[in-house]
Amino acid sequence: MSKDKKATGDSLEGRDPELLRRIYEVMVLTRAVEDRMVAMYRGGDLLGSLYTGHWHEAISVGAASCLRPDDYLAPIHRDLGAHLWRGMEPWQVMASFMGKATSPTGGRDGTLHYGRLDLGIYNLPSHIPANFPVATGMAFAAKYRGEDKVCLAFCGDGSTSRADFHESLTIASVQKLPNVFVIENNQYAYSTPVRLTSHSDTFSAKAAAYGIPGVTVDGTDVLAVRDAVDEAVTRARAGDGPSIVEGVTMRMHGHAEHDPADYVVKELFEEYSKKDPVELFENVLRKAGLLDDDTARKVRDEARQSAIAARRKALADPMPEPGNIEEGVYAD
Amino acid sequence: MSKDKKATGDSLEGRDPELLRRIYEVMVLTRAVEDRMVAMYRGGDLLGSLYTGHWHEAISVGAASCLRPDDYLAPIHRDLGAHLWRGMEPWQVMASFMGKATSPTGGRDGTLHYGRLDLGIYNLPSHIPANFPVATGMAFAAKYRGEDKVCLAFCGDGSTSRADFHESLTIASVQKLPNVFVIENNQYAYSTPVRLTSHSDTFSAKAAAYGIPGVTVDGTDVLAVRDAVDEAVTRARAGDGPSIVEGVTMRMHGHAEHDPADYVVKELFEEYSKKDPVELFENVLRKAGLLDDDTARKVRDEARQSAIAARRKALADPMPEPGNIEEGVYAD
Amino acid sequence: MPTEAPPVPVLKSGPAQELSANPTYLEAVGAALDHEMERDPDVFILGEDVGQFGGAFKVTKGFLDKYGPRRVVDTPIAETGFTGLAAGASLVGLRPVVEFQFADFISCAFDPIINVLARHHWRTGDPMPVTMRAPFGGRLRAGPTHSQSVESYFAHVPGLKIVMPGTPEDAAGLLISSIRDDNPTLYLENKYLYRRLRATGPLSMEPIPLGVAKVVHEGRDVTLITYSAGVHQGVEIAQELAKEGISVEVVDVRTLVPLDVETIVNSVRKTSRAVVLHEAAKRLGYGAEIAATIQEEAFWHLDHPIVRIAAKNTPTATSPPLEDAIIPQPAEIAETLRKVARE
Amino acid sequence: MPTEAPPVPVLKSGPAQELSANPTYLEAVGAALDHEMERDPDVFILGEDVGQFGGAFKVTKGFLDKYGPRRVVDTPIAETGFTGLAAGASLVGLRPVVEFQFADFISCAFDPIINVLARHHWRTGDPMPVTMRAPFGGRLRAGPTHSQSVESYFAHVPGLKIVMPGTPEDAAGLLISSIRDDNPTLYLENKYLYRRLRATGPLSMEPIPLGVAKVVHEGRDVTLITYSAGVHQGVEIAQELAKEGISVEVVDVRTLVPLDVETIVNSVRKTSRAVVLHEAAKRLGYGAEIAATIQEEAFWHLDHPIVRIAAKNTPTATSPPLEDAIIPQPAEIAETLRKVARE
Ligand SMILES: Cc1ncc(C[n+]2csc(CCOP(=O)(O)OP(=O)(O)O)c2C)c(N)n1
Ligand SMILES: Cc1ncc(C[n+]2csc(CCOP(=O)(O)OP(=O)(O)O)c2C)c(N)n1
Ligand SMILES: [Mg+2]
Ligand SMILES: [Mg+2]
Repeated sequence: MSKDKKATGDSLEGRDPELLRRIYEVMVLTRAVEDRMVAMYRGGDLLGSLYTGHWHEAISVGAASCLRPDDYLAPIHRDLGAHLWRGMEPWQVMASFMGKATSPTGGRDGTLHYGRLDLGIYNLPSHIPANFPVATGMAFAAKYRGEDKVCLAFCGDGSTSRADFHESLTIASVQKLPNVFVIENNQYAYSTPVRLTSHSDTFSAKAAAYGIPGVTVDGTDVLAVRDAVDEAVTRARAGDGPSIVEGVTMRMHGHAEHDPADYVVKELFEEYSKKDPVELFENVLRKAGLLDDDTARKVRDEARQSAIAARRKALADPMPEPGNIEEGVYAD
Repeated sequence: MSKDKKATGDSLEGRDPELLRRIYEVMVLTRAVEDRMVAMYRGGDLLGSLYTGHWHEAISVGAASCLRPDDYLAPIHRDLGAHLWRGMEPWQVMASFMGKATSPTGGRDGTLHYGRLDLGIYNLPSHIPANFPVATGMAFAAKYRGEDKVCLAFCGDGSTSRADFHESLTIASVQKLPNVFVIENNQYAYSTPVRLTSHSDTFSAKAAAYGIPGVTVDGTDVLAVRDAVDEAVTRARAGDGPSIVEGVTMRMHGHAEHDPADYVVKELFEEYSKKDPVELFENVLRKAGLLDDDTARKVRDEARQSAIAARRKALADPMPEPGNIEEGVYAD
Repeated sequence: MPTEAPPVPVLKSGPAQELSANPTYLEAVGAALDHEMERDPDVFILGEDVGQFGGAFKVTKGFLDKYGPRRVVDTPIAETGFTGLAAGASLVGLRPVVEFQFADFISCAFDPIINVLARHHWRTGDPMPVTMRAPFGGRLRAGPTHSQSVESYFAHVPGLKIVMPGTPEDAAGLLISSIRDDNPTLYLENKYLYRRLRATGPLSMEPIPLGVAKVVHEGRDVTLITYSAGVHQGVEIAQELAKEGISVEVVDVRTLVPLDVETIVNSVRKTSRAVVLHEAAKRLGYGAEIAATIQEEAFWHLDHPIVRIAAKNTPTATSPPLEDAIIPQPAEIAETLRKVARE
Repeated sequence: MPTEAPPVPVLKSGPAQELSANPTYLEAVGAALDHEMERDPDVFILGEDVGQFGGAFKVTKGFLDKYGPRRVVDTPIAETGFTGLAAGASLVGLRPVVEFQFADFISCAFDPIINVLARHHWRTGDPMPVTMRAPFGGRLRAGPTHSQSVESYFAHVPGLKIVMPGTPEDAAGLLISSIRDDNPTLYLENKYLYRRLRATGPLSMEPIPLGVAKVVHEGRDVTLITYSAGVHQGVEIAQELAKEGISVEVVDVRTLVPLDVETIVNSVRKTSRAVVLHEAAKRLGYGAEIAATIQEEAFWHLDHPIVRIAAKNTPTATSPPLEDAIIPQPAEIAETLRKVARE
């Protein structure tokens, strides 16, 4: 699958060093929280399975970093980085995978269903990509009210074959809605390789069906993702309608942690093991003199400590009481 | 909307004159039957509304003429011509719109739902384009059995926005199924103009999303349609997978006969009133010396007489008896 | 994160449609929608052909002129997509009204209705005020995929409200309540009644609360529990049977979810006999829920098994003799009531 | 226009999966499917990850090796599309078996199931032999969109058969009948039972007819009508209650459509008391249909109102204390049976 844009990062001129460091920190935190959660899964802390976003950090954080706080976000299951960027607490995420009373849904929903509307994040059901039509609605509301907000939505390569993808893209393009649709092409949909999901040259090539811009970037290169999404966000904010950005990466774990992923072509794992997006970005920052050993160590340590503290809190948090279980089916 | 292929017909060299005349005859018959049915609608012969295919004859007949009798057909609501090509009787069509016992569904279904599997024609429900997934299944079965049959399916411009369109095209392209998908772009979906249905340059441009060939032709030029569909059929039969062919025409009547279509841009009606596909093809045949005044008159007369006779039979046919109404919900 | 909406210009003053003196069921729906759009700038309508065309049945005729394309949105044929769009818009403060061209096509939005709209509030606490309007039902010779009664597809699923008015007066008041309700609401319009049923006078634009049934005809001998087109049918038959000395109480449940069990059970306690009537197929039609509930709540008062009158367990046929044999006819309803009252 | 199929090579002989001596419910489904694919070259399986991965729950493990990618088809995530594909393939002579990864996702195929598959035979006379398999149900802490009981979404719609085995033996025999049936059949696998329930011995591959209920535990005092996971629960509780002197007859309906009303009613005529149990939400759960039918058919034999035990009218929660409060628990079932038997 060709990449329209090459990895950037040779020069960081004109970029805000604060912002770059913040992106780095959230990427590191994302990785630390997920590594911790993998251990928690293995140790039996979690209720069910665990979906992780290893090697998706550049896409989730890079894309989310293009938003204003008042923009809307409609992430999918490998986008912890986007949640953390917006202020989701790691312990809340863990609490969700544990069914704790303190999870954003109070234990009613669980696993990856922890989106918080107070952070402008839609909490999607399991059906993929149900977040896409909802994202068009959030964008529609912004346009309806004359606000210049945008809505950023993510889905996987496998999700592109569904009704929700096509009907949302159709509506968003016809209505020129301020949407940005990011496709996380991680080579597989559960066990299904991309060639059994789609016959188009790239996933961004599907943009032609909607008469909108589509671009494919190296999804392990956070600055490449950021630049492409930034352009799309700017376009959407200006009232010029939606775009597709495809980030190519690899799902380095199983579909979820129960899955050994033994169906994956070995070469892919090997190829991508050299392309850890967190490491890649760390090297870029180092080369540009924006990060030294000490700071890097500090950032990683702090992230690890956050993850440990989050686990401690989530473990200690209570399970919900069933008392009110029939309440809240309807809003009054 | 650009047309990739120009109207052909300047030279008829290398074409089978028999076949050309047969195409002409079925186009004329289609028009005659539908004209008759419009009168029947106005005269109160029919139960409900009437969907017609005026100006779609070149697409429906031209495309159907590319099939072998053992191929499969999955038409939609303006494709009377394709049905007639395969041997559907005009009186059966009328009987369907009248709820007669002699309609292909015995009056259980009605209006345009008269497809006959014994002619290899799928009888679709109202939901558009439900015939598309079914068409992939018929093509799948052919491939499964190692047969070189193809399945030709039609839908309108408006139908392309639906789940069924996208999911079928996705599956057919990935599985390289022997399908041909014809899009009848008649400028409107009910009252909705094409610009509110799709933002792509053409409808055939959507082929890029599926990595398959897509071509747009003048849908009033039966030879242009035939050539494009023929190429697609040949490709499908050879095992090279599906294609999209878009035929551009105009819906010259209302969505159905109850609809005055006063929302249509006047210029479109004017432009297309000069492009009657039946007349255009008649002129081509005359110019090529394949049709003279006498024959043309004879073909039209016979078609009119067929339509009159069909109405007479359909009118005289009995209504169904409800006796067995709960039978046949399940096959034994 | 809803924010304050900017003032929304109304392009044309006065009603979107002129009402007749005794407005039809159809006019009632349109007038109530017009009323709410005028009252609340966050209310908008979307669906296929709702704009210039005014909708397949003309409920929104004149709306485009009055409110403009921003609030009267012609969508592509994409029921999944535009229902999900409505969900998203409602989540950030708008109050979308979705029109399905025929209720039959709501099948194409089943997934978002069940999995996005119905469950969202319970999962998250966020309200999702979407009203879904759909013309349903038979007797128009429209066949198996243009005549469906769809309430059973949805009544099982927690989190939706289901509203099925049987009169123009209720059509107006219940639509207003549906739109103001903070929950996803399925509002089903009986399209056979659209132009056949008229209000007795000018319409009130007072909301009618959801979840309150109405005794529309008082009686002693047997209770007929029904909704939508069953209501006027039931009352007409009750008036006929009164002449034979059979006193039928007709209860219009008006909303299936929430269901006003109290009013139903009170009536059955009084009459000791109950018949349920609807146009949907019998198997797992809503009559099953009503019957099961009545025998749970009033078993010892019952002098007769509860009888369900419903369509046969077949699709709805096109041809008149077939359709009439499938959908309950007045004679069958009257005969059943006679039998249950007297047996 | 079905034509003769060319001979289909089986790539590997022997069973696709080795069975244990007491096969699990999961193994029973796989073995029956294997049996039918071996027997009939027109049978094939399609769905997400059914190939190399062997399906999310491993029902089709080993099938790709045995039958090849022609007959074990990994589809894109396109439930509408592949369900419609199955319909089309069945129309011209194949016998597709569709696997939905979780029953929750069948919502995405609701439209073709309702409007293409269920109605086709009645409309046209053409058979449409599609079997749809879907793992459903709760108790796995999988939350509101991975735990749904979906039978009520479909039971109202004429033209589908609905099969819900409660034992490994029935899982095998009923799947075989579903595949051989000329109608679209929804075959729902209780995923909680997959690895928890074992057959008492080797499995028979004899088809078990659809529409025949089974008295799985005889009793005198009260009839428990149930299906799927309710069956083993019901029998266990019946055995417990026997020690208290309460004699419970447990009827496993096995197929919801067609429903074996006779067996149910005969049992209730004998016991005069009926309780219906299922894991789906109560409102318009299939228990409503069963209860409404029993009181229609056996009203004068009833000594007690029919009681429905079902999940609460909420989505299914993830967190154990919440999920347990929603889905019927053994203690509640036992207590209800005691009450109904003694009152
Ligand atoms: C409608 C629907 N069908 C099936 C599933 C089950 N499922 C969950 S994730 C997944 C694979 C998704 O693949 P992709 O979109 O590529 O995302 P990835 O997991 O690779 O990030 C599947 C099949 C689902 N969630 N929703
Ligand atoms: C799923 C679905 N939604 C809505 C409709 C109602 N409907 C029938 S035909 C039609 C317009 C179709 O437009 P197009 O596909 O362009 O075909 P045309 O009628 O123009 O030939 C609509 C909206 C339908 N049949 N199915
Ligand atoms: Mg993927
Ligand atoms: Mg059109």
